[in-house]
Amino acid sequence: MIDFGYGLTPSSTLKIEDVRLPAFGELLRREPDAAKCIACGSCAASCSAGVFTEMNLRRVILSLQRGREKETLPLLRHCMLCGKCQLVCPRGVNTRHLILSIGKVYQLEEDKR
Amino acid sequence: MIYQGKQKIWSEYQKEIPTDHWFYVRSCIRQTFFPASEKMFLEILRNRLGKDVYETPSHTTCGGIAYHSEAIPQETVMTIIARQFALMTEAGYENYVCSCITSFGLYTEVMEDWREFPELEAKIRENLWKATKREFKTPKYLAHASDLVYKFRNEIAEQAKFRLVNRETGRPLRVVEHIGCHYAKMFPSKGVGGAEYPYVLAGMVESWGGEVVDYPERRHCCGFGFRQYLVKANRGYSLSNTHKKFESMEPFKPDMIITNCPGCPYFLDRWQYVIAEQTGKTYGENGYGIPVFTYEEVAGLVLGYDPWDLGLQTHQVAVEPLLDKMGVPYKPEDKYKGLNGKRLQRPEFPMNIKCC
Amino acid sequence: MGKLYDRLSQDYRIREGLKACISCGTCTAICPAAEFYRYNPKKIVSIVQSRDDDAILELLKSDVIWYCGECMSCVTRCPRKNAPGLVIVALRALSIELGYFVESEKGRQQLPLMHALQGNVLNYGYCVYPLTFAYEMHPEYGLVGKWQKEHIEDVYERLGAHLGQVGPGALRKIPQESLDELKAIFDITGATRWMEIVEEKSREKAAEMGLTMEEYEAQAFTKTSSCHLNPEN
Amino acid sequence: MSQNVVVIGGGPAGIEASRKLRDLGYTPILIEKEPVLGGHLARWDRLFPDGVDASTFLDPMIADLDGIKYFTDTEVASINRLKDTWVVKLSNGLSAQVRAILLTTGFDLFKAEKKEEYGYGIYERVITNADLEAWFKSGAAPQFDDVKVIGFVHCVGSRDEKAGNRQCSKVCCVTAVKQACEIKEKFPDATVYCFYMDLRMFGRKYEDLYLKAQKEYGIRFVRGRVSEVSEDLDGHLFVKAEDTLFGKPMKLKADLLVLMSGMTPAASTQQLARMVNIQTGDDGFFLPKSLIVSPFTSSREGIFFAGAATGPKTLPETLSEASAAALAIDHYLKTLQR
Repeated sequence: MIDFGYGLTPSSTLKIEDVRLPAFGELLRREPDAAKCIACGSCAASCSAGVFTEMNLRRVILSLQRGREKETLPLLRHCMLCGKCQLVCPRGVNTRHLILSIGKVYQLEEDKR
Repeated sequence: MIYQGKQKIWSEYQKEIPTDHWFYVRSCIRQTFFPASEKMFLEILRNRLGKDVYETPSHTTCGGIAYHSEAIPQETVMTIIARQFALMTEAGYENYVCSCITSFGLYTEVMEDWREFPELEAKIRENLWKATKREFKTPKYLAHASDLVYKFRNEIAEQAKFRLVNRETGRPLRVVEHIGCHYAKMFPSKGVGGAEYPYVLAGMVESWGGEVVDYPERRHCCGFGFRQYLVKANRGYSLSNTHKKFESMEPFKPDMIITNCPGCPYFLDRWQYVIAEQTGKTYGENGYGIPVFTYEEVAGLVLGYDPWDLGLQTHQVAVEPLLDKMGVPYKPEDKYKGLNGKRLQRPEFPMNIKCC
Repeated sequence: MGKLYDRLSQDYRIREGLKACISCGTCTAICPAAEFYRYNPKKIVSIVQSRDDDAILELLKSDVIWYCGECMSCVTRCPRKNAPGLVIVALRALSIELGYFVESEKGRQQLPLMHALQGNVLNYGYCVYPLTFAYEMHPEYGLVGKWQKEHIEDVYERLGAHLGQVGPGALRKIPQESLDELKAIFDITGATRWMEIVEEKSREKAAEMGLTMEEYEAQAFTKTSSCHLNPEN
Repeated sequence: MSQNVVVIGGGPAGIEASRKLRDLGYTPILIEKEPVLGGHLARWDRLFPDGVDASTFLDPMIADLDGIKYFTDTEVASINRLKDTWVVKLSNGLSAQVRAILLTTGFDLFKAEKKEEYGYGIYERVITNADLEAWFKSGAAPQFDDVKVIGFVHCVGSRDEKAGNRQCSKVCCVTAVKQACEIKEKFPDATVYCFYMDLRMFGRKYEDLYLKAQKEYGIRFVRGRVSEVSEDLDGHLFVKAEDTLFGKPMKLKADLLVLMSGMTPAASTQQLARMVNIQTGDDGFFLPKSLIVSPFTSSREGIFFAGAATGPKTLPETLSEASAAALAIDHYLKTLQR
C-alpha cells in the first residue's frame, strides 16, 4: 500500500434530516417553551456563567435541535440557575424550568445507554 | 427534471464567438498532463475545419496558478497578462483563445477590473512598458478553447466516425459534464449557458449522441484549490471534495466524465485511484473507475483518432471499457509504446482499481 | 476604523469584492472549504466589514485565511454582489506584505509554494512543468504517472509535445528573451520583493522554531495539525 | 351626469377605489388586462394572519360594482394630455377624457426561474408560494406522494441585488409562516423548515402566528439563505444553506420546496410611466410625491396611485390606500371646479 501522506477528511455539513430528535421531543412535552426561542441572544448576553465559560442558553437550545447534545450538555453544568435569563427573555421562556428539564431529559437518555 | 427549463436558461446565455482568426495560448497544466489534447484542438481547428489559429513560441504562463497560490501579487499577474495581449496585438489578432480555465477566468476578471478602474489599466500599461517596451490592445473577443469546440460541435458531429452511444444497446452513453469553476462562476454571462447550467460541454455531449447526467453535486468544485493541492499537507481537502462528487454521482451510473478545465480531469482521474487504494472503493463497473476525459479527447474519439494518439494511456483510470462501449478499435499491445513503436515497459498495476 | 482596514480598502479586490454583507450564509453553504476545514467565509467577511483592526490583525496571523481554495463558487451566489473569495485573496496578500503569514502553519506554506511556482515561472515560463513535477512529492500522480516520469522523453514525444524544443508547441522551450521579460516584470511589479519578504520572514521564523531552512520548508510542505478540522469530526 | 375617473388595474386596490369613487358620486372606468377582476387575490386561497378565505373578501367586492364601468381583457393603448384633461384610449377601441387617473397596477410576482440555482421550472418538486395557493384553492390532491420533509425559502427575488430587487417584499415572511402551518395541516407527519434571513413579523397578530407556528405546528426555523438546490436520482431535492446561528453549512433532503417569490413592479409600470410622464424609483415602482404624507399622489396633475404599484404592501394597507386615494381624487376634482 502506498503511503500518500494525506487522506479523506470527514464532512462537517449538518445533514439535518438525519438528525433524530426523540429526546428533544420529550423535552418539548416537559417544557413546551423550548420551541419558543427566537435566538435573540438576550439570555447569553446576561448569563452570569457565560462571562467566565462558554455557557450560552441560545446556543444550547440550537445545538440540541441540531442533535449535538454531546458538545452542549457539559456547558449546562456551569449554569447557577440565577434566573437572569428568565428576566430578560422577550418570549417569556421559563428558562429555569427549561434548563432543569434539559438536565432531566438528557440525563435519562444518558442513563438508558 | 424538466429539460425545457434548462433550455430556457441556455437560450438566455448566448455567447458571441467569432468563427475564425484566433490567437492561441496554452495551459501549463494541460501541457504537462494532457499535451495531446491541445494537439487535437489545433488538429481539429486547423486541419479539419480550416481555421486560422496562431501560436507564438514567445507566450508564457499567464501566472494564474502562482497568483491563486499567492506566489505573485496581482500587479504581476496583470502585467504578464498584458504581455500576452501585447503578443496578440503584435501578431495582428484581436480574438484571443486560451486553453486554460484559470487563465480564462483571470483574463475576464482583469479586463473587467480595467474597465472599472481605468487608473489600474494605466498602471499596468506603464509596468509593461518599463519591463518589456511592449504595448497592447485588449482582445475584442475572449474565448476558452472549449467555447470553440462547442461552436463547431455540429461540424464535428458531421465528420464523426463514432458516437457517444453504447454500440450494444444502442442507448446514449450517460455522461457527467464537469465545468471548471473559473469558467462562469465569477462572470456567468461570459460562459456558454451561464453558471448554474453551463451548456458548453452539455452541447457537445448532446451533439455527439450522449446523454447528460445531472447529479446533485454537479456544480461542486473538483477540489484543486491551488495551494490545497500543491502543498502536500493540504491534499485531504482536494481529495475530499472529489470524493464528495463521486459519492453523489455514483447512483446515476455514469459511463464517463467530460471536463473543460485543465486540472479537473487530472484530479477526477487520480483521486479515484487514491480513493480506491485507500478505501477499496471504485465507482465504475466491475472494479474499474469512471473514465475522465478532456473535451478534445472526446472529440478525437468521436472523429476516429487512435486512443493512444490522444494520450488516453496516461490516464490512471482505464479507458478501455468506454472504448468498448463506443466500439472504438484499439490495439492493447500499442498502449504503452513510445514513438515509432518503441517498446516501453508497462506501468505497475494498482491494488484496488482495475486497469488494463 | 484602523490602519489595516485602510490598507485593505485600497486593494482593488476589496473594492470589487466587499460592498455590504448581510450575513445570509449563501457563501458558506456551498463553500468546499467550509465543509472540511474549521472555516466559515461569512465570518471572515464580517470581520473585515467590522473594520476592527485587532480582529483583522488576528486574521492575518491565523490559519483561517489560508483554507480557501479560490474556486470562487461563493461569487455566483452572493445576493449583494460581494466576492468573499476576493476578500480572502486580499487578506492573504496583506499577510504576506506585512510578514504575518509565518505566524500560522498554513501561512508558512508560502515558502515551498513560492519556491516551486516562482521557480517554474522564472526558469521555464510555466507554472507547472514536467521536469519539476516529482512523483515522490506527488504519489497521487499514480503508477501511470510514475511510468510517464520514467519514460518522460518517449511519452511526451509520442503525445506530440515539444518538450524543451525550439518553436511553438506544448512544453516548448520558451525563448530566453521571454524569460528575461518575465523577470523584469517580477522586479517591477513586486513579485521579486514578495520572494524576498517570504525568504527573510521564513528564515527568522525557522530560527525561532529552532529549525534549519530545509527542515522548515519540508515541515511546511507536509505537516498538518488536527486543529484545522472541525472539532466534531 | 357624473364625472368619469379612469382606474387602471382591477385588483383589490382598483376595485376598492372604484367603489369609493362611485360612493362619492363619480363614474369610475375600471380597466383590467386579465379576463377576471381581483388580481393576485383572485388566485389566493387564505389570508394571513387569521387564515380567512380570500374569496370572503373578494366576492362581495366584485358583487358590488353597480355604477362602475369595468372592462376586463382590456389594456391601455395610449394616454395623452389635452389641456387640463387626460385622454385615455383603450385596446377595445373605446376612449375616455378624464381629469383624474388612478394607477392601481399592483405588482408582478418575481419570476422564480430567474433564481436559476433554485431550479424552479427544472426540478418538479420546486414550487412557488403562488403554486401552493393555487393547489390549496383548487383542493386538488397533492402532486407528490410521500411528502415527509418540506422547505420554505424566504426572500426569493427579494433583498437580492443579483436578481435586480434590492427591496424587501414585506409580505413573504408572514405568508411563508402561514403556508407552513397550512401545509403542516395537510401533511401532519411532515417536518417543515423555513429558511429565512430575518423574520419580519411587523403586523398585528403576525408575531402571534409565528409563535403558533413554533409551538403548535413545530415549524423549524433556520436562519440562512438557501444557496443551491439540486435533484437526486428519484427526483427528491437537496437544499444547501448555512445554518448561520450554528455557523455550519447544512444540507436538507426535501420532498417539496416552496419558493417565496417576492413582489416586483408590474410589467406595465414603465410603459404607463412614460405615457403620463411620471417617475419610477430605482426599484422600478412608481414614485409618489412623498412616501410619508401623500403616498397616493404623483408629481403630475391628476395622476394618483393606490396599492402595490408604489411598492410591496399588505392587503389592508392596499385597501386603506385605495380609500385614501379616492378621497384625494375627490378633493382634487372639487378644487378644480372651484
